Amino acid sequence: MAVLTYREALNQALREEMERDDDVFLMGEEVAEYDGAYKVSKGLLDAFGDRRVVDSPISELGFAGLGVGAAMTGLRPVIEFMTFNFSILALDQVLNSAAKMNYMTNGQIGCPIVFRGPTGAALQLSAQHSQACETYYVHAPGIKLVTPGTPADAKGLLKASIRDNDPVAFMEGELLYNLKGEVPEEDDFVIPLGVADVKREGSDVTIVTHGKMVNLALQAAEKMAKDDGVEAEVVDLRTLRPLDIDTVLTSVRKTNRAVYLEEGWNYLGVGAQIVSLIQEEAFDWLDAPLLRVTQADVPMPYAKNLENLAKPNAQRVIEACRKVMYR
Amino acid sequence: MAVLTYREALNQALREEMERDDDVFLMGEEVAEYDGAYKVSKGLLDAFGDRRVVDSPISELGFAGLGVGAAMTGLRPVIEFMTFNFSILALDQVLNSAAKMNYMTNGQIGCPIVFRGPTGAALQLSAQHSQACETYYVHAPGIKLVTPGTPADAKGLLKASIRDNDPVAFMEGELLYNLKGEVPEEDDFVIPLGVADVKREGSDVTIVTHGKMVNLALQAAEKMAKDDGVEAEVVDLRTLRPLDIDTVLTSVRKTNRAVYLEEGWNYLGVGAQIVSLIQEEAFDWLDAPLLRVTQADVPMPYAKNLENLAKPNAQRVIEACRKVMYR
Amino acid sequence: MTDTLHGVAPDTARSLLREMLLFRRFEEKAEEGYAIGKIGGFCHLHIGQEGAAAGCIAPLRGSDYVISAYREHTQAIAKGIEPRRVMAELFGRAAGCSGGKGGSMHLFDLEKRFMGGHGIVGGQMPLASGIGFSIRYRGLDEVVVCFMGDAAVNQGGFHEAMNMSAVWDLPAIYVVENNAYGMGTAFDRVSRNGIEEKSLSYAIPVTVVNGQDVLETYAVFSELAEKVRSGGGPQFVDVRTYRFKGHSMSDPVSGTYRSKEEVEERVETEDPIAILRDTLTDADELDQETLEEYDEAAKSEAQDAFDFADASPVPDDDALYRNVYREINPNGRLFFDGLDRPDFAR
Amino acid sequence: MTDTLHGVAPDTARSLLREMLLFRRFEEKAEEGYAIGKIGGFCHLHIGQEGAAAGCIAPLRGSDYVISAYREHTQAIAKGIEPRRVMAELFGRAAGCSGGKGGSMHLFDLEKRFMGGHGIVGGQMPLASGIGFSIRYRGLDEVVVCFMGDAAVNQGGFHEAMNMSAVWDLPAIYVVENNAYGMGTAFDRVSRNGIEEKSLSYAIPVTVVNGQDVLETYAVFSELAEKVRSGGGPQFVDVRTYRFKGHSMSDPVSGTYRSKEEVEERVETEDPIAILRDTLTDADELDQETLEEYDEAAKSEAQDAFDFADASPVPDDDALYRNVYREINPNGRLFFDGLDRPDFAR
Ligand SMILES: Cc1ncc(C[n+]2csc(CCOP(=O)(O)OP(=O)(O)O)c2C)c(N)n1
Ligand SMILES: Cc1ncc(C[n+]2csc(CCOP(=O)(O)OP(=O)(O)O)c2C)c(N)n1
Ligand SMILES: [Mg+2]
Ligand SMILES: [Mg+2]
Repeated sequence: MAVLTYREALNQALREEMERDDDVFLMGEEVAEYDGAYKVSKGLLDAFGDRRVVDSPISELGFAGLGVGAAMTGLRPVIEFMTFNFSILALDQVLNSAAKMNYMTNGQIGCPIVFRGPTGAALQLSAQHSQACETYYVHAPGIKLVTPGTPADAKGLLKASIRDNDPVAFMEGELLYNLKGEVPEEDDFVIPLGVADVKREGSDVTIVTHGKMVNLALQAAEKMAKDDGVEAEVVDLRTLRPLDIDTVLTSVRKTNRAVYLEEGWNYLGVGAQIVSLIQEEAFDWLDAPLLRVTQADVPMPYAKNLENLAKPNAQRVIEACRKVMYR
Repeated sequence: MAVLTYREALNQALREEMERDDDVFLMGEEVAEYDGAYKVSKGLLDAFGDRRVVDSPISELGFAGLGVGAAMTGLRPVIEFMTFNFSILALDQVLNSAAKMNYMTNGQIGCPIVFRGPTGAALQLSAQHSQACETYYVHAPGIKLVTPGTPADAKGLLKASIRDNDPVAFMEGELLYNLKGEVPEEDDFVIPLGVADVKREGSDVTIVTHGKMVNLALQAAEKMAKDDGVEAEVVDLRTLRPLDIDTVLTSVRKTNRAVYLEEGWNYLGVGAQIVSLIQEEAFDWLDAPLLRVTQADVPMPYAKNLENLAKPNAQRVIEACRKVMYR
Repeated sequence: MTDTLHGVAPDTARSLLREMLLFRRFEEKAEEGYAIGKIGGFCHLHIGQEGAAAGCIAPLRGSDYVISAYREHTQAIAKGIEPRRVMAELFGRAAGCSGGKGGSMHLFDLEKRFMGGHGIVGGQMPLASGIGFSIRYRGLDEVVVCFMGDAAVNQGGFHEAMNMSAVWDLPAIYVVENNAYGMGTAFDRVSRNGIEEKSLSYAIPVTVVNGQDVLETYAVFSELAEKVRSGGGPQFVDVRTYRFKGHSMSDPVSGTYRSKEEVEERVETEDPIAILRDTLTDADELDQETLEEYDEAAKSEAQDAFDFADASPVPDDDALYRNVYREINPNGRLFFDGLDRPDFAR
Repeated sequence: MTDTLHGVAPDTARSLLREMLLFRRFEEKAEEGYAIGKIGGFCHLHIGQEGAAAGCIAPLRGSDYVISAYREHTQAIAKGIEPRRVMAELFGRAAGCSGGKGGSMHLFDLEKRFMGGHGIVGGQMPLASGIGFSIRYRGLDEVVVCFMGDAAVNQGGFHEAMNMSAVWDLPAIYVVENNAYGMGTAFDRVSRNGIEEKSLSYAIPVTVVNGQDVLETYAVFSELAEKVRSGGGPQFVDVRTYRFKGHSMSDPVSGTYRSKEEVEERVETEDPIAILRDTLTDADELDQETLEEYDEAAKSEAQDAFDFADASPVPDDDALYRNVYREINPNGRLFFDGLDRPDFAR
């Protein structure tokens, strides 16, 4: 095992897939000469040249659609959104072209494309730069959604996403890029889509989460173990579509209670679907209502004190867990 | 009471609000000279002239944003999307400008704008013209979402939406425009946002729904009454934000079971949030898992036989109700 | 002689005439199919604009790509899709070129390199640039031709796609079928200047063509295609044409936005088929008998397409869930709707 | 004399100098505040581009509107927002012009008609057209000035907004602060032609201005503002300028995308403050003493703003839920997060 940052893990995945397959290219704002706004593509221009690492104009709708067109002819574009906040401008091409192409063409024309970049809030970037975008990418069928929370998952899942034959939205996080973690060194480390990961075992309560929040869930769980002797099980969905609901159900059937933690808004946040599935498929196992910990239902404010109030934190996770445990 | 079509009811609401307030104007594709693609704005150009009824270029992002800019200076634009399918192109201006403006400006600059048009499927319009867009408009705070299912609600709620001081998405339906219904003739008929309507009383099971599906829910309820002697209560949310969850909870506490019916996709369809709220706030009253009836999880196909298979129908609603009643 | 034929060989000219006759008869059959409820949804006819379909596409190679909007029936046929498979698609039948799933607005045939059939105005523009990017990426000598309507140039996607094509010198020809109206909106009400100026901001060369003169159109596109093929970079073309029918089958032919007289006058004087017929006749390259022969052939091919479509089966129920994904991952759940689904749709 | 001053009165010229000095010192203080962690998030400085802020905005009336992107600190001050309230906003304090909720990228003051402060590149363009639409709708003699960066012209929103402004003859001036780079991307890598050609597709007149010469900029904008005010329709301006610092406080000043030498040379020769200083000195309209006086005043005003911001309180907790909506409807639930909220946030 090598210890890598999340950023390095993504960089390795891109490198390896581009070496493996000449049809893979990277396009986005600042990805080439600038090494990426967050340096995820560091060194790729030198390694692969400007044919395969392409700086784009600030034209999200255009270059997302260009990627789809390239994918229609069999290339495997990796389109970087500097952040998914800006991808709302491109959503029409994602939903109406990428996600529907294989269906409208009756399977003649696929769209093997990856849209990647950070989602959600970083630090004090204010309302227009702090939005968690999962909901906009998971509602419609035809596209898959991947949200790794650790360096190892970032590498293994990005490689799988690039090889997947369907459009994949791959959501990272500014606050994850410097996160260090062990990454297997085997020379083709791939994690299949659709497999959740129990990041911590426990029998008292289940915390289900994805992406950046995995690390917050683990903090909360450790604190509960120390302070209250409560053992929380932390289930990291890792991919939201395909969704490994079975692992969630197995855990809930063991703990009989669950909390969904996510960084975004509550109204049709990802947790709403997970709650709806759990109560439908494990109704008789539930000893308490399923609760959700989310961002405050406001656009993200700039002021640090307000931003801290708006974001989920370990204390809120712990309180929700206590509540479903009737403590 | 006068019997009007849903289209006529909307037309009356626009007319009355434009007569009442010179700051209200209507802009969109074909709204003026063509009387609207679906004739909702019939006669308004003649009545108010091209200063206030404005044909736009096919520039959804542009004219949605133009509306927001006009609203920032105190006008009250009504922006018509020929259908909400096309509004995905405009979503950045809706979410990042309209919904966040009042907050980012600390309440200095509001955005009293209405985005309206049909959502969801009509008949054989295929994948790109048949998408239910509620999820994209309700996830983010700062904007309200209204989904009338009858002519009376269409009129009363459009007037309220135009007078509301926040951005409002107002979703209609091609298949609703010819629907006839009684509309109160009182000269200023307004229905406040945030009040659900029990469209049918019943004590055996609650069907919660919104928009176009209200009528399907009523059909299913009548059929159940006739065939199985089951009395279903049909709760029409009417507005999804603000959300009258209390009326839903009251009904569920009476029937102890509920089914959510909507025309769109299941994964983070509106029903997911309602289910999550009901199980959280009425857990102990539930005798069965909450079920959801939605569109098949596929892009809408063109072929009539496939489209019929994809759309929700009365039979599916009835089966879901039977299931939660363990029959 | 060759002057009035714009240097187009008489045989080629006659085959263009046969094509346009087929397009016309095909669309008339589609009109009939819609009228009797065998075709549903939106149905946008190309009648009056056949010159653009024939003249722009005939000069292309089989390996070249064509992508378009929703008024694309005849373009699909021009690029080589059998009329039977196009009509079957309009009927929503399994034998349709999109398996009955796409319909009138979403005709596709990867083998013929007809890349749709797109319903979001301007949506095909970035896709076309992507196809061009892919051709360049692979170093091939192919070309992509992207059709759009005049109203589509006001879409942001047009702007972004044109700019990227210019920056990367993509082998793409962007063709505006300029019929002067977007639904009920005359172009001069939504733009201060003409289509021919819409590529100035990108320094992409523009050519204005009379699309009702199929020979002129053919000549110009033969030249442009080779220019682009040989690395000349993107081209923009303003093809002047006119829509003889309503915007779609559910819209009126004339009304407040254009007068009955205007339509009658244009149909009278600017029918691309009549124009070519006269040109060839004047050039002694066509006689009445041959013309009738051609038209009979066109009619029967259109009728054959209609009969084939009418007789062919609708998609089987399982088709509902087929092709949503190309890859059903072995792990996890991909479909969410609580319905009974075929086994392949987990 | 007046020649080198571009016909600008010496008093006006001197006040422009004082403004630019204030902008420079203010941004230096912001830089300091960011360095010591009192300012967070993204912070984009205007150093080197002060000529554009002063020259474009000074000719406007209080009733005219200005809207911009995220590099707008000095423009906000130029339009009349007190430096204290701008700095307090950067510090995220309640006394900030956006109550601490907007931050560096979202400065607003309705009274001063400074309409933001927008973070989505190009996002302000359609908003500006809307403000122009509203002015025309109400028949007022106001003008809206919309600032954007060079890279923003490649956004679809630019295209759509420009076209609508042309079609409806809106009283808007679209100003590109052309500093030749969008972050690390030289403009000529993302466009085949120059900014000055980007309004050709809309037939909107363009003017190219040397933004480092504030007097030229002032003169041109005085003329353009009156043209637009008197119903002349929209204008497009290519203001040539240069960014002396990194894209944002977290980006390097130079690097692969532009050399240290390039930056040094431009700073050396194209500092708008130095240029005006020399012009006035040569014209015997400025002596060293006065200059130092001005600079001292600028420094102390910037310091005052810094101290004020530093001393002022952060927003109270309830501010979190305030202003999400203007109208809390009496019925139904508007907020969904399961948290304890103040009573007003149901
Ligand atoms: C983004 C979007 N907005 C609106 C529509 C509805 N619509 C379909 S066709 C059309 C007019 C297009 O006119 P034009 O581009 O000139 O093509 P033509 O129909 O004349 O061939 C409109 C407004 C759409 N399909 N997509
Ligand atoms: C839609 C969108 N895409 C990307 C970004 C990230 N971004 C912020 S500023 C910027 C560069 C803009 O350059 P320019 O328009 O020239 O303005 P300048 O910074 O030079 O003043 C980019 C890519 C963004 N904020 N919005
Ligand atoms: Mg047209
Ligand atoms: Mg710039």
